[in-house]
Formats: sequence, C-alpha cells, structure tokens
Amino acid sequence: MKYITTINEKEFAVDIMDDHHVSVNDKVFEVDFESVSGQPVYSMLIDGQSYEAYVYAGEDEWQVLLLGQQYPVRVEDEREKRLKSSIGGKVQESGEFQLKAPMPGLVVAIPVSEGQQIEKGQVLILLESMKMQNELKSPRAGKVERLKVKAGESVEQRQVLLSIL
Amino acid sequence: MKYITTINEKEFAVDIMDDHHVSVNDKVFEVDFESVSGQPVYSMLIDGQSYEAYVYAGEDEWQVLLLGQQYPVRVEDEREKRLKSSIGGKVQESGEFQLKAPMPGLVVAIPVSEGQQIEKGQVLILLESMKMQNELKSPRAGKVERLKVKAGESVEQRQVLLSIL
Amino acid sequence: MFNKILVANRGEIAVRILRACRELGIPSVAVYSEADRSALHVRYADEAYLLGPAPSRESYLRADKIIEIARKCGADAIHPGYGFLAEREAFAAACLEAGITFIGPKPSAIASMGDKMTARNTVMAAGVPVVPGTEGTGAMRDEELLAEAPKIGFPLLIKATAGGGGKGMREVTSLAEMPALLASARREAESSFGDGNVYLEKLVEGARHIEIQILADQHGNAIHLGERDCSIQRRHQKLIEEAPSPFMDRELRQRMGTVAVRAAQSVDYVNAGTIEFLVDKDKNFYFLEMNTRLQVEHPVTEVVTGVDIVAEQIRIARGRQLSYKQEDLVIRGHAIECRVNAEDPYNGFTPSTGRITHSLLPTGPGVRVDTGVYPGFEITPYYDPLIAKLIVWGETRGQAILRMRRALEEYRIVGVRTNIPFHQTMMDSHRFMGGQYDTRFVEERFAMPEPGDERETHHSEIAAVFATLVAHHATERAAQFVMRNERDTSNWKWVGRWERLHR
Amino acid sequence: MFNKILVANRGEIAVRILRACRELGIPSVAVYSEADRSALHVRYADEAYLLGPAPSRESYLRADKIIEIARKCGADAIHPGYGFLAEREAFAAACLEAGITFIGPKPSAIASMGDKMTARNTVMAAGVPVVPGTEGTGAMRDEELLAEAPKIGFPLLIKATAGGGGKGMREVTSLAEMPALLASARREAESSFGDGNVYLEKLVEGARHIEIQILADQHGNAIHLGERDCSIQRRHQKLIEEAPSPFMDRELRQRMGTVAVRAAQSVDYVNAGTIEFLVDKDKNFYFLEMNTRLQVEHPVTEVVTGVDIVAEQIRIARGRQLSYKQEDLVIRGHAIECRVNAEDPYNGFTPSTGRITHSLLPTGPGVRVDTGVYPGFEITPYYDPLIAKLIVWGETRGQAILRMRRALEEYRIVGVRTNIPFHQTMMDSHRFMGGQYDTRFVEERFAMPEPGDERETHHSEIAAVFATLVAHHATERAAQFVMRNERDTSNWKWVGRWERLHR
Repeated sequence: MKYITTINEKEFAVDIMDDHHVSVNDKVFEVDFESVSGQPVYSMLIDGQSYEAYVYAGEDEWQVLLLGQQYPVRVEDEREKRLKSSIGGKVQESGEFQLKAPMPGLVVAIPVSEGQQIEKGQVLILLESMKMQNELKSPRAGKVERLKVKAGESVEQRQVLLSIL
Repeated sequence: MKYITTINEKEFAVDIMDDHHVSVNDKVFEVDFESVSGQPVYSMLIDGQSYEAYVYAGEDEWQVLLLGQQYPVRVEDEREKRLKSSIGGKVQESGEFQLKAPMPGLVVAIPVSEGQQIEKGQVLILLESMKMQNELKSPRAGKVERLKVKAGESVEQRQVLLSIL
Repeated sequence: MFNKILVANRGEIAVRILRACRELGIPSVAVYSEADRSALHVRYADEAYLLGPAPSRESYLRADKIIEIARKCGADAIHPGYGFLAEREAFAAACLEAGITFIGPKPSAIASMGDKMTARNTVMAAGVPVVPGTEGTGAMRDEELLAEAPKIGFPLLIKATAGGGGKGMREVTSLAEMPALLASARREAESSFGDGNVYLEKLVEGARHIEIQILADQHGNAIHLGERDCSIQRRHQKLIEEAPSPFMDRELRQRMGTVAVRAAQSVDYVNAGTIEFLVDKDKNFYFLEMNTRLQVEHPVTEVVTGVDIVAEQIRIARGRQLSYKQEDLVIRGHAIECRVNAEDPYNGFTPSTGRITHSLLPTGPGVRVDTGVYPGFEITPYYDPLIAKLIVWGETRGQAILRMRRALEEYRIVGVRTNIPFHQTMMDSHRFMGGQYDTRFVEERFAMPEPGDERETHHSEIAAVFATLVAHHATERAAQFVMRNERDTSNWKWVGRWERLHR
Repeated sequence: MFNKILVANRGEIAVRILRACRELGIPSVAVYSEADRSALHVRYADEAYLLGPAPSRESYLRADKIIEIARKCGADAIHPGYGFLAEREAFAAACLEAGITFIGPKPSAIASMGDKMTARNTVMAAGVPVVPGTEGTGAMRDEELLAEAPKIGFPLLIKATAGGGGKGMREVTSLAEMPALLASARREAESSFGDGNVYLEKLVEGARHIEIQILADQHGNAIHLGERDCSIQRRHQKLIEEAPSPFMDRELRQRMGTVAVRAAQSVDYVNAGTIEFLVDKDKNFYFLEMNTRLQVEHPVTEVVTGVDIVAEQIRIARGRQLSYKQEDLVIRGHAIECRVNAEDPYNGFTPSTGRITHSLLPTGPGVRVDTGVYPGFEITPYYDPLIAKLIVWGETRGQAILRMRRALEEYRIVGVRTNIPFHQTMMDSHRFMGGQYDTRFVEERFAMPEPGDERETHHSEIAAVFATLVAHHATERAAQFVMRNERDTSNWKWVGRWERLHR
C-alpha cells in the first residue's frame, strides 16, 4: 500500500510492502513495529535501530513525538492525494477566523467588543489557566463578530470564543 | 443491602445502607469508596481513615490485599447464605481431588504412575517454573487416576494434571 | 513527637511531606478539593478530609476549614508546603491561637519577609546588599510609580508586593509601555494573592539567580546548606535548578552563606527558609527576597548534602536542636532538577490538561522523581502545571548532565503535553553545559530546535514511517471493524484511534 | 571509548547496563528472545536484535548467535550482566577470539573461580580460609560422596560444581536422606547449568553471608568497596541485602577487605568481582566462592560509596586506571535492597506469572528502583522471578529501614503476586531491626503474620468492607448491564470483574 507522507512541506513516498518491509522513497527497510501495552506508544525496530514514538491523531494531522521532537505528519494514500490536488488547495480556507480556547480556563477580561475593528496581534481575550494569564491575540486584522463568552466565564478547550471577519 | 462476609471463619454482618454509609455488625461508618484509574485498586475513606486495597476475584472467594496482608473473603447476601446452609455444607465436597498446576511450567518428572496407591504428602509431580523445581504433593492418601500429562510437557496455570481417588 | 500532622497542600509537595511523616512514624492527614479525590496525596495519607470545590479559594485557601479539620481529627501540627497558605502570616497566627504547631517560622517573620519592602529595609539594616528600587513607602499609586521609574532607570521590573513565583511580575523597558503593564500586573497580583499592590525594582542585567538554603532552630542555631542556582527561568518561573552553582566558588559561597544567615537572624527566623540573591557577572550579589517556607527545588540540596530538609523542619518545629553544625555539612557531587510541567514547549508553553493514560518514570542510579500524579490521574486547569520534579545526582556536573539526559529520554508521559523536550534541548545546549547562562538565557538566547539539520532529516524520515504505519493500521482495523469482527478485542483500541483521527 | 556495546542479558540488569552506556555516550545494542520483544531493554537500547525462542537455551544462552550479532552490528564490546553467559569461560574466550572485548575478567580467572573446587584450592594457597568440604578431586560419584559425608559431619550442603544462586543446592541432615537429595540436586544442576556434578561442604551454623565487592584494573590496582550483608535468604536465594553490615566493625571490614583483594589477585583478577564469605558468630570468616561478574545487589554498594560500578567496569575494560584509590572510598550512610520477586509469599513463594496491569513505583527521597518491567508487560515463566530491586538510602540504618517500609507501602503492582508483603513483614520484625539474623533466619525463625491480633482484627474488618462493596457494585453493575445500559462505559470494567468472578 503506497502513501504520500508529508512533514513540514517535505514529502516521503512510503510503501508498506508487507508486515516486515517498508520502503521510503524506494529505499527498503526491514521493520518490526508494535504498540506498547495497548497505548499509542509504538516501538519500531527499523534495520535493527530501536525507536519509540508516541503517535496520536491531532486536529487534521498525525502528531509524532520522537526523541523529544514533535512532528506534525500528514498521511495520504496516493488516490486521496491526487483527488485533493485536482480540487486544489485546502478546503479549510474561509473568510472567517474562529478564535478557540487553546486550553480550558477562566475568561478574565475581553478588551474588545462586538463589531469592533481590530488589528493583527491585538489582544482579544485574557484567559487564566493554571494560575497564568494568557493573552489570546488576533492572527489578522478584521472585525469582531459573534462574541460567545463573558468575562468570569469558564471555557472548555477548543470552545469557540469569538469570530473575526 | 445486607451481606454476610466471612474472613477465615470470622463473620461480619455488612449492610450497605446508601452510597456513603455502611454498617458492620450494626456499627455505622461514613464511607467514600472509589476505584483508582479504572483498576481493581480501590481507595476508601472510612470515617476519614484513608485505606487502599487491591481487590480481585479468586477461585471462589474475593482476594483483598490490604497493607501487605492478603485476606480471602467470602461475600454472600443473606438469602444466598440461608439457601446454602439449608443444603448443608460446601457443594465442592467430592471424593475426587484434582491436582492442578499452581503455575505455568515444565513437567520435569512424574514419580508416580496411574493406578498407584499413594500416601498423603507423597510427591506426585515435579514442575519447573522460573528455574526452580517445585514438588507437587498429594493432600491425602488415595489412588492415582487420570494422569493427563507426560514428563517434558509444558502446562498452563490451573491445568489439571491428574486426579486422586 | 507530634501525634498527627496535617498537610495543608496538594500535588508533589503534599506527597513529599507525607513521606517524611511516614518515615518519622507520625500519622498524617491530607486535605483535598473535589478535583483531587483520587490524587496521590489522598491515597498515601493515613486520613483524608474534603475541603470543598476545585478552585483554591474554596478549598486549599480555606484556612478556617483546615484548622477546623485539624481540631476535629486531633492533628497537633500543620505543614503548609509551598504556595497556598505557606506564607500567610494570618494562617500561621491562627494555627498558634488554635494551639496547633505551624511547621514554619513565626508569624512575625513571615510578615516582615512577606512584605517585600519591609524585607528590604530589614535586611539592609542588617547590612545585606539589596537591588535598587522603590523604598518601603507601602502601597503606591500608578502616578507615583511612573514618577519613580525614571530615577531607578530602565529596564526595570514591576513586582507584586504580596507576590512570588513571578506572578504579577512585569518587565518594563520604557515609560511609554508602563501604564498598560502596571494594569495587568495589578490584575494578576489581585487574582493570585488578593492584593493588587506592586513596587518597582531595577533589573540587574546578566544576573544569575542564586539562593541559599538555611535552617534555624528555636535555640538560636542557624546554618546554611549551600546554594542553588535557579537562573534557568522563563517568565520568572524557575525551570531548572542545580547545586552547587557552576558559577560559584568556595569563597563566594562562604560570604553569601554568612550574609544569608545574618538576613535570617535579622527576623529571628526559625525553621527552613531560603534567601534569594541576584548575582551579577562581577559576583556582586543583591538580596532579592526571602522565601519563608520549603522551596520547590529543595531536593537538589538534599541530594548533595544528604540532609532530609522536611524531616529537619518537623524536628525543628518540635523544639529539637538542629541535627547538624555548619562544619558537619559536606557537599558531595552535583545535583540538577528539571521541573516537568504540563506545558507544550512547541506551542508557547501553553498549559496542557487531560488524563495521563500512560506513564513510565525514569529510575535507576542517581535518579529521584518527586511527583503527585500517576497513570489514570487527570491534570485539571485549577492548579499549577508542575507534574513532577526530576532530580539527578552525579559525581561531577558533567555526569549529572549526562544522567539527566538519560533520565529525560526514559521519561514517558502520554495524555498531556509536557516540557520534557525543552529540558532535553537545554541539556544539549553548549551554553548550559558550559554553565554560561543567566536569568534571561531562556527568553533571549534559547530556542527549540528547528527541523532541517542532518540528524533532524533522518529523524523526520523515521517519524514519517511511524505515522504511516499507524495510519495504515488504523484504516485496516477500521475496515475489519466494519466487518463486525468483534472477537478481536484489540479492534476496540484501534477503533478508538480511528474515531479520534476523524473527529 | 568503545564504538558500541552489546548487552548479552535481559530484565533489570540489561536496563541497568544500557543506562550506563547511555550515560557514557556509548551506543548500545540489546538482544532479545521472542518473549521479550516489548521488554524494557529492547525499548531503551539504540539497537535490538532477535536471538530466538523464549527458552534461554535457544536465546540468551546462544553464545554463537550473540557474537555473530555483535560482529554484524559492529559492537566492539559485550557486557554479560549476571547469570546466562556471565560466568562461562568459553564465552569470554570466544569474545576475545572474535576481537570483541568481554567486559569482565580473563577467561582463566573465570575458569579457576568458576569451578568451586579449583577456587577453594587457589585461595587456600593464597592463605584465605575456606569452609571444610570435599577437596578438589573433581567429579565424584554418589558412593564416594556418601563415604565422604560422615567425615565432614552433618548438617552439610550438596552444591553444584558449576552452580550459583542456590541452584542444584541441597541441605543434608542425615546420611539416610542423602541419596534422594543427591539425585534431585544433580537433576536441578543438570537442567540449570548443563552439568550435574556436585560437591559437599560443611554447613556453618548461625552463619552470616557477607560479601566484599572488589574492583581491579589491568594495571595491577585492586581495591575493595566494603561489604554487603546478604544473610536474608530463602532456599539459598538472597532476598534482602544491606551495606554496611550491622554485624561488621571497621577492623573486621579491613581484614576481610584485604583478604578479598588477595583472593582476587591470586587469579590476577581484572574488572568487578565479589568474594562471598560465611562469617560465624565469633567473626571467623570462611571463603565461600567468588562471583566473577556484576552482582544483583551491586546497587547497595553504589549508593553508600557513590561509585557507579557498571561505568567503572566499562572504563576498566577499556584499559583505564581505576578512578579510585582505596583511601578515596568513604562509606556514607546505610543502604538496603529488597528483591521484589513475582512470588506469592502466602503460597509457599510459588512463582506468579501474568500481565502487570497497574503499577506505581515508590519514588521520592533516598529511593532507587532498578526494574525491567512496566505496566502492560507480561511476566512469563521462562526467566527468573526478579521483577524489581528496591533500594533505599538513609543516613542511619534505622532511617533506611523506615524509608524502606515507606517505599514498600507505596509500591503497587497489580496483575502478578509479589513478595512485597514478605519484605514488609521483615522490615517490621524486631530481629531484623536489631540486625540479629543469620542465613537460616527466614527458614527457621520467620513467618508471615497470622490474622488474629489487635491490628489484624481491625484490618480484616476493613478488608470485609472492601470486598463487600466491590461484590455489591459488581452485582449491581451486572444487573444494569443486563438492562443494556450501554452508555455508561464504566459498566465494561465492572462486567469484566463480574465475569472473572464467575469464571
């Protein structure tokens, strides 16, 4: 089974040949791969080299934590890949930016108000979590819309707080 | 719900009154009980005293490992209990004794043969496990029957090896 | 001995103190919030009582409830740990009134050292050098502070009067940005300590944060246990501490030690305490503040001196004499501590919460772990992000660094992000190995590795294979699942992942 | 330095050695049997290669395969650990022929110390006292041994010529029972070492097992690192070791140390080794045997001396000089090691196997754990039952015992039975606390606590409540389950238990 695997723009043609052989860009490796105690922790012996990684599904990519380094990885089988490119570009692209809470916490202050025009980098919300104040800034200029929270409110991780249009 | 709980012949009348109250022989305790991280490890706060135990189902009793002490516990609700006593005595009682492997291992030698008359304490089977030789002895006098294994054979834990009649 | 000690804290430090109680054969009492019912300190204590809901204000800061519980269960001593009520004069006083021994200094000492300005004046009077800053004129309004700032000169720091641990602290490089920073500092101070007062202090550049551990008994004996170098900080939060300091020499250690003891004596200090200094590149040192409690980083001192500081605190509180004289103390080898926080170093160190599903602690020679968590435990957003302290000992600093690398590589935590990669990068950094760092190092000269170099390219290839194999299996298993192959229980696992992948 | 070290072992000792390699910056290679694919030593090594099926004969004893793998992967040194090939002269020789450094003594030293009788004669010649027994007349037939026995006198021991660790060892109290015991001893020796030869040795009564750790380099320097008391044994298997020995005094330590070094020099010993002595109540000591390898219990010596014995082994093998002189060595505090075995102390210490589902390691001040297992790992019947070594350090022996109690209480292992309760009982025993024990203590004077006493009755009440609550919930949940209330996932857990209960 052939896959196109991408790590920060770098593409790898990975072919899973059988249970013990994998080729990367046509270079063949002997592989012994298994999950450790049913956890998303994997041990891989690749040509004898012993590696262990924590692999889990992120928002829309796989996240691989290997030797203290974190790699966001996109895995697509060739068909998918072709399909995508024919459509062209990411679908996620859209005029609206939704500010989501990066962590659970308490909304301490909202220095902006609905309908307000704001600049890139401007602080939208002050969120307190684990006793630290975190300033959530706007990734771009725009207009504040759909303000969904009030100061003093607790929010869940990834909860939508407001939108920028 | 009322139970009769027995630990080496000693009986306790345990009444689970509600989620936070239990009485033992009519003495009432305030109890906060919960499983730790979904394991058979339990934390119990009983009148403020913090105890932790590993509780699991043994052959026909519950096993409780508490503060380094192991307690085999029989728990019966009153109805069951009355039922049993009416039948009278353990049902398990029977003329046949089945020798089961106390652990997985390798049968090294079988000093007895089928049909042989043996005495209490006589060695029936030599089982090697974790590099130690273990002598499995007969709990009573009798006749060796249904010899189910051969020397050199590997056996599973609790596998029946032979019977004494 | 005490009949029973109540530990008014949570997490790793509560566990640390419970261990000391157990080793001294003293029954221990834990208190906990609703979020902490199955926390390790509740599991390890002899007794445990509920304080209230998760927020600290309604649980671990409820002095009244804690004292009431101590009374009810017959605890005759309370150990406050660090944070929460540890440096509240009122709490220490309330304990005394209730006839309960507060394992720490007298309320008066907490008071005079707790208010940074009083502290400065007290130690200055005792001839201890301090960092230039606004004098002890109590609470100042913004206008006054803005007026004072230029006299001190920029860069300078805004610090919370009641503060500590970098909370309510802001750095100011120009008068222009000062008003905004004053506001946020006051806000954070208010929410952290219930006191919005702040003061100004000159920022000593190229400074190292070096602190001296002291022990003092009720009989007038006071000794120091040498220094800890805590210069590896981020946003004024300590991340790595070591003892001895690679920057230190015997002569300076002696001078600072003597000064530290003098500072402590200036407030008749009793029990364990720490004097924090800033040391500039010319080895001039300035008194920063005194922490009138056990420090997070106390283990590095324990490891090199062999002194059990918590056990010693308890003995002192009982009125015993110190078990050591200054000359008894020998520093053996080198110790390093890494604070493992639930923070994502690849994401601006944002806090990470969730259930720890899998965890493997580093063990073996020269490794100590102080932690309050275990697999299955949930990291909540209510408390600070410290989940473990990893401490190593080595005969030399070099050996300690190599051992720390080994230990960090062994450490596995699945379920929350941690800053372990940060520590690994630090242990590989030449400046850290050379001991060439100051308190600004992390913010100004340090960066997480970028992909691209030799080693990296090879590893990203490996990462690609990992991800592809996992994705491949996930798809295959999911397919099987659709075929209702329910015998194979491992499916459930895979399906779980499959679903996560597509949520 | 070596380019790469292959570790020809498994379990905790393989992990211990891999850690040393990592800390010295030397790439490491693990070898494993089919049963050990996900063992910790495979996870921690830089490289790992399969040896063969689970049985040792087909995997960890395959000297040929191991050397072939070392050649293929470019390992220029092999560390044998203990057991398996560690004391096989042929293997050490084969390594040399293959141009691979064997991290241990010369084959000749292994040979002369490996054969117990040659060993006795060699050290006797060097003036080291030995226990009376059958002289070095090589392999003896049963008749000869039966004839010799009365001359030595009963009780006496039958020991495997190629043996160690109590395997193939039997105790004989009368001539009558001797033939049967000879047979079983030879059988066990045969199956353990592939050599059924045995010899006789007088049983020294009231004896303590005290051993001296020595280090010798290739330049003729040899030192001793003091003693370990290993008298707490069962069936001649060590269970608890401590350093220093409570029975020891400086003068005796010096004498035994000197004799030990002399014994080692009598075979030009190089690298780390241990001389085992029996010491009677009058402090007469007799040479027992020399273990020409790393000992299981080496950590207690590491903890009190600060010497990393494994790192030192590697340096010595590279031809470096010892890093220490005899006078450099200072013994600091006291260390105790408990061997945590997968054995059920309530069931005649029968081995217990299965998957470790949940485990919590003791950590914190003064605690070290050396282990090769982790939650999710399966304990198989193929190898020895040692799953972890729990080592504690204390300023005094008393503190060490209290700390060990604390650590044992913290230790949680679910899935297999362990002998932790045995260790807890031992730490509570007055004779152990008083240091009043000999090698027969466990078998003759020691018993697991019987229910009945004060404390016990209270605890059985608690146990009753635990069991009743679990049973109660199990029934209730099962009922719910029947009602197909599938939303509540926790049901699954409960049902699992319910099924186990009724299997």
